[in-house]
Amino acid sequence: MKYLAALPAFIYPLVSLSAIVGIWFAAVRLFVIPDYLLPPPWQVFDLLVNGFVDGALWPHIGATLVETLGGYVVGSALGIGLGVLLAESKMFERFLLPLLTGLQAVPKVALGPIILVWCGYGVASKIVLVVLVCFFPLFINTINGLRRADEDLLDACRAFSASRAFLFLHVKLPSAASEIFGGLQIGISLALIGAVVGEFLSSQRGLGYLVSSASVNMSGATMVEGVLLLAVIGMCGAQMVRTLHRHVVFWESRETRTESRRRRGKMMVWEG
Amino acid sequence: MKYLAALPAFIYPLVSLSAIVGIWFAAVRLFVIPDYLLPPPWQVFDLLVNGFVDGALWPHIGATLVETLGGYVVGSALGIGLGVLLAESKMFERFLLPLLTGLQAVPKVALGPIILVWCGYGVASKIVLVVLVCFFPLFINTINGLRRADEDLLDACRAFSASRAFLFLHVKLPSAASEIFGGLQIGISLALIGAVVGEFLSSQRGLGYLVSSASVNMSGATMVEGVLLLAVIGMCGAQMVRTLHRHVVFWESRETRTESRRRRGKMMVWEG
Amino acid sequence: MTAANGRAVGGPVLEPVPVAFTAENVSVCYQTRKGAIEALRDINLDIMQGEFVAVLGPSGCGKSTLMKIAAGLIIPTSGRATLAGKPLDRPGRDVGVAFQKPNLLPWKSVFDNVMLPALTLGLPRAPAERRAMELLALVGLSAFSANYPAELSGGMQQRVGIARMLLHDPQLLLMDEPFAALDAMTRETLALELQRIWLGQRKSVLFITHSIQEAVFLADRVIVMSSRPGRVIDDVPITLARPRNTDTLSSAPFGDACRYLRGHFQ
Amino acid sequence: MTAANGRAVGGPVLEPVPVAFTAENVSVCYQTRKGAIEALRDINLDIMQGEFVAVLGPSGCGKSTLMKIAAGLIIPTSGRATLAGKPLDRPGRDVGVAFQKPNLLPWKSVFDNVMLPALTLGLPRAPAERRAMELLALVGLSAFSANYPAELSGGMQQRVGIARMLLHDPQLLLMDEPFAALDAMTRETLALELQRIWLGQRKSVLFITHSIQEAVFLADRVIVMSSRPGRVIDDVPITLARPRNTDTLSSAPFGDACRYLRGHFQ
Amino acid sequence: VTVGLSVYPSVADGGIWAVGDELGLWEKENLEVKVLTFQGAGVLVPQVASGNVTIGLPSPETILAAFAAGQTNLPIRFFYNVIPVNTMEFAVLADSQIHEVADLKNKKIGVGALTWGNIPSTRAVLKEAGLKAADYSIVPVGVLSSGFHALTAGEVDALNYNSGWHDILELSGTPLRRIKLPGVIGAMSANAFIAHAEALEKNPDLFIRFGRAFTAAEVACAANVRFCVEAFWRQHPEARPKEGDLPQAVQNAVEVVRRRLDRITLFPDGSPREPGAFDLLAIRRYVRQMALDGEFVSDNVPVDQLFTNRLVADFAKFDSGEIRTQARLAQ
Ligand SMILES: Nc1ncnc2c1ncn2[C@@H]1O[C@H](COP(=O)(O)OP(=O)(O)OP(=O)(O)O)[C@@H](O)[C@H]1O
Ligand SMILES: Nc1ncnc2c1ncn2[C@@H]1O[C@H](COP(=O)(O)OP(=O)(O)OP(=O)(O)O)[C@@H](O)[C@H]1O
Ligand SMILES: [Mg+2]
Ligand SMILES: [Mg+2]
Repeated sequence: MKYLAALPAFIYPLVSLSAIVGIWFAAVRLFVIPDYLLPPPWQVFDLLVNGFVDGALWPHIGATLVETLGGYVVGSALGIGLGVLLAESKMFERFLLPLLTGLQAVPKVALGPIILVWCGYGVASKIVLVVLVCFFPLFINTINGLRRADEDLLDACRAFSASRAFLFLHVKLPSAASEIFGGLQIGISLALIGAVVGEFLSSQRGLGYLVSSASVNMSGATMVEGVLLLAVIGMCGAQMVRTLHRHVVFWESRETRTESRRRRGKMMVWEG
Repeated sequence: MKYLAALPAFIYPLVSLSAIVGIWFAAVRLFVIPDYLLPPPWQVFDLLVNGFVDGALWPHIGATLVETLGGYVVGSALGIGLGVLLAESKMFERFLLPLLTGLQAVPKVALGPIILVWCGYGVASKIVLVVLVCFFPLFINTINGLRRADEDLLDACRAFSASRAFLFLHVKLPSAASEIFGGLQIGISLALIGAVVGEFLSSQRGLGYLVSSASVNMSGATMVEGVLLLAVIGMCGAQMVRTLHRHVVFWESRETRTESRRRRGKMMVWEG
Repeated sequence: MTAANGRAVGGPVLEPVPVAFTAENVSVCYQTRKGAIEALRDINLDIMQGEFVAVLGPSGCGKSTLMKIAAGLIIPTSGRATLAGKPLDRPGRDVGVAFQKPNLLPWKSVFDNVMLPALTLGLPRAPAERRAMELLALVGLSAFSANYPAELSGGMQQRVGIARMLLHDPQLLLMDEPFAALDAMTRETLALELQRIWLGQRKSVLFITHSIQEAVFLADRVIVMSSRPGRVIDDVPITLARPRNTDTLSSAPFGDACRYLRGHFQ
Repeated sequence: MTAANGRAVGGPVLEPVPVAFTAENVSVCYQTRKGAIEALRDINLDIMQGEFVAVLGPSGCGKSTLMKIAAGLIIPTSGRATLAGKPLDRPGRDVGVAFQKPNLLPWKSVFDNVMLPALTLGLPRAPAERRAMELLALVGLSAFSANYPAELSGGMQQRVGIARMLLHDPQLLLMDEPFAALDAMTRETLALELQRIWLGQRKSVLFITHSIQEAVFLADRVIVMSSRPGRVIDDVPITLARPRNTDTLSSAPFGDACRYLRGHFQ
Repeated sequence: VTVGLSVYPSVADGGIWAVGDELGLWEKENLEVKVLTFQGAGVLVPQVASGNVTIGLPSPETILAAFAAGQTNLPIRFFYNVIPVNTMEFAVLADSQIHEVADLKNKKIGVGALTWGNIPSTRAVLKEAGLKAADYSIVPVGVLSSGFHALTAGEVDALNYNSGWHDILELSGTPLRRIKLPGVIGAMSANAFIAHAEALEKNPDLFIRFGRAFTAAEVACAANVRFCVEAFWRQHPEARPKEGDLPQAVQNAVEVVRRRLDRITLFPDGSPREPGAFDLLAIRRYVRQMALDGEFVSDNVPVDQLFTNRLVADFAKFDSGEIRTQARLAQ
């Protein structure tokens, strides 16, 4: 336990990643799975190395990153913003919430043609898609989080004539922070998916383009390559959000610590 | 205010829905939007009425509902279940969390063909897709919620020798309940989208099939019809989750109420 | 009962002393899932400008509810409450409140928690900061100004709440068992400090406590409330000379007043 | 100091009285973002079986920390704590705790909160329910058994915490300022009840309080702690006859003990 | 100009665009060509109709169906017949008992997705062969790999892809038997270039130049198929096979392209087709047949308006010999 705990955090996912590659390796070897269903790992590895060395992968990665990040930022901002409006105003909630929920249930792919006509087939339309998919988790978690602010704390501030803006900024927002970060984490995966779906609809570049054109060209290895890259981008993004979460919402992980030992560490014996 | 507040809740979305239909009507009339982009509302209305009267719509609605609900239930259960495991065990978290995050960032549509191969062309493959998309919001919100349980409350129970199971069931789970419901609400939209994307990939029935075959046939009215039905299903689902949320997590909406007037009601004058 | 205290019961009013807070036939019913709880019934109470009123009453009789009415946080179910003559439809700006629970913001340091009224009321920053440091010294927490509330003991948190209440130098102080979690010495020190502040600036105070001695030691008048639903069952003027000190505690009138009040609780 | 109380200071030990709780050179340092806070330094303390020990000390001196060590919730930074002779590596099953904050579960009714130890310890349901109703009657909350904690006043919540502590009839009671939010009368009633229970079943008690009178009235021994970092600076045996009652309060030895202890806080 | 495809380019059909780039055929006509892929005709056609995309390459079935259903306000025209044959066909394993369309009774037919535009035609063909709707089932099996898997694993009895895809499967080592679609429907042509009706009216020259360059690229491709394949892979490195028997893979790709080019540039008897020309009669017959079989709502389609052979004469006005030489020299 103690030694394990001392390892840097990035070791663990690597271990489980290796396990998966191992299973994959074994599966390809043992069951003679045809290439076009599941290519062997070394093929994909070769492909990745070559792609990075000759630079052919960078434009795809870049395009997907730009779309994802652009849409993520805008979509999250919109989700949080509208969440704030709706949580603060009963009227907004009554009129808008059901509509937004309905809109969210509409598959973005069905809206594709309209989005393409309105936003063109360039980066803009993909960003719009990403915005649409990231929006909802942020929106719901923001409303939900803001609503959970402790009434007693709010009252304490109200007693000092706190304005609505003050209550919002200094009480509700910090109370909701953790839940908003949860939304940001969900959003990052959805943003990537949104970008890829956008690239499926129309594109010349991007990992989504790579994957779907590989599927038409029956290049299983390229498909897996694209999928892997997407997974890695998603993991990095999620890890960044998690780290930020821990630092920003420092007051919620207040496990009491005494100097020499951490309480929870010891307790495990008993809890486990 | 007072009179408005007395109206039943379902009136508000209807009002805003009417507003949207109004704008749609006006847009079609004023800007001469071509049918294939946005058909006029009366066409869609006719189609809906006919579809319900001659019963042609029911199988589609039924298929999508079955896939959505089946996948939603399984996906949410999995998300909550794995969330519990990861929140309770540091080891699980370290090894699994990054992988699950990575998996989540993989567009389900890219996995579509593989899922088809593994799960066949029937309902199963759509349910698998729905499971995959619902999983993540539940998973993240569950972990996040469980982690936020008040350490002092946990300590109070520990002092009475509460077992780990007791702490989980009676303290952590109730603390996380609100956030889990948030995840359920996000999940319901994603489940519908998952079902529809699954139907895009392969199916003979369902609203997704309706929409995509309409898109191929450039039948704008049928497309809008499908999209509308999806939106309505999504709204009903979300409303149900919301109602459940309010009833289950009763202790978090404890606005103090005095008999004749609600405090917040009055305060609005000052806060607004 | 002295003219200085602004009470004008029975005698002719020479100079109308303004009231800080009044409650007229105030009743409060809470709605719960298990039916209504009648917390206060027909409360009538005036606090004059510069008057120090203590409230005693059994647990659950509605003292905190009364204080929340004065703080503008609860609107009575029936009856009327006013602050400095104006109907109480929002929290007053010149009011300081110390709650029964500390109610500190967990994401703000002790210092920032004390600074809260400066932010909400838009006071100039520099003098407020100086005053916050002074108040933290007063309550013995200078060393903890950068710590977070969760790192404090219960009594320390309560003291932060007291410092916060005083930051904007309010005219009316509402204190809900402010010294309950404090040890005897700190309690005495703070009681004397409170008296000093009150004497110096003639603030109005509504002071809820469970300690009869504390009530008698500090107050001009002690209100006694019945158990739920809370009604005012006695209103006892305390005419001990000011400033009161440790000698007061052993004086005969002090003992008499305490004994008289204790009679209500036996 | 009587043999019945199990103290064997100075005299020859006739019969070894088992210890309920010991602390040997216990120190606790809390880690915060602003550096370490030394809460307890080299605490040595024994509580014998059947002994009632009260702890007095200034706010923030580490009393609650000491209690959490006895409750098995904090592991000391250095030193050793034992419960009934066994090292304290987990909360004891025969221990009842009343915290400084009520710490009730907001999603459980008052009754279910009191029933909590029955659930965690797996006690038979029917007798536990009967006892829960008795204890709610004891603390005067029978009418509120179906209400939720948020619908109670501060003092009522504290009383629920006391009832919860007693449900499983534990041998060692750890009480952190249990009566702080209570009015004088309720406080006296509960103190007498506590004494009755203690006399009847000879429980061991660690009782943290800010009231010198309460400490002297209830305890066999009063421990006095210094301000932070908390050390034991006095250990005063109280030899007043049992059962003590309202007459005890006016007896000379009672007054003497109080006066002696007050000396530590001036 | 922006060209929108409705299917991702594969080595079979994508080489033409790459060759056009590499030999400077677009430049020669003073064109700048950007190729985009859209997901199906449903996404693509509105792009052309709204002017976002200059030229689209959908298959005509769905557009005809839309017109037959009264959707007569789509402002688009077909101006270049890219695939003048019906490339859709059935394929079964070589050892299968299925020899003609009628044998598909009580069988499972795999298609890419049920939304594919060719399915109405398939149903019509089956109907003409005497099969009722209840006599067969059409199951979606996805594209390429997953469909091949379904066929070889016996999950479906026949595939209904285009012949190019069947070539790929065949060349990957699975012997197949092809069953061509018979009759009027088999004679229908496939993907063709569309443009906005007004643009075509106002600026026919642009489309003539485009058609000419495209034809030249096709000629160049046919003249040096190997180059055509390599050019495609240069442009789409992700599509280049990287594993297994590489020379064999190249050979296979060349074969796939050659078969396809033969199919679209030559008549079945081997004589050359006129590039881009529509057989309006065949289209009219197709529409009538589809309406008869109940797949189209009516046969009320303005075929003569919708398809135009007006520019066709100009598409071949270039020196094909020079292009061939240029192509043969290219690497
Ligand atoms: N969770 C914690 N993290 C960091 N420091 C803490 C924590 N809990 C207590 N402390 C510090 O330890 C010291 C002792 O705290 P403790 O709560 O034991 O005091 P106490 O004697 O119970 O005080 P009070 O009478 O005010 O309740 C205080 O200085 C406090 O700042
Ligand atoms: N938010 C609430 N919802 C429902 N009932 C409440 C609420 N707050 C208080 N009550 C009820 O109102 C009554 C008075 O409560 P209040 O807190 O005013 O008492 P108190 O005099 O301050 O008691 P204590 O001395 O114990 O703090 C109690 O019986 C309590 O049950
Ligand atoms: Mg109170
Ligand atoms: Mg304490």
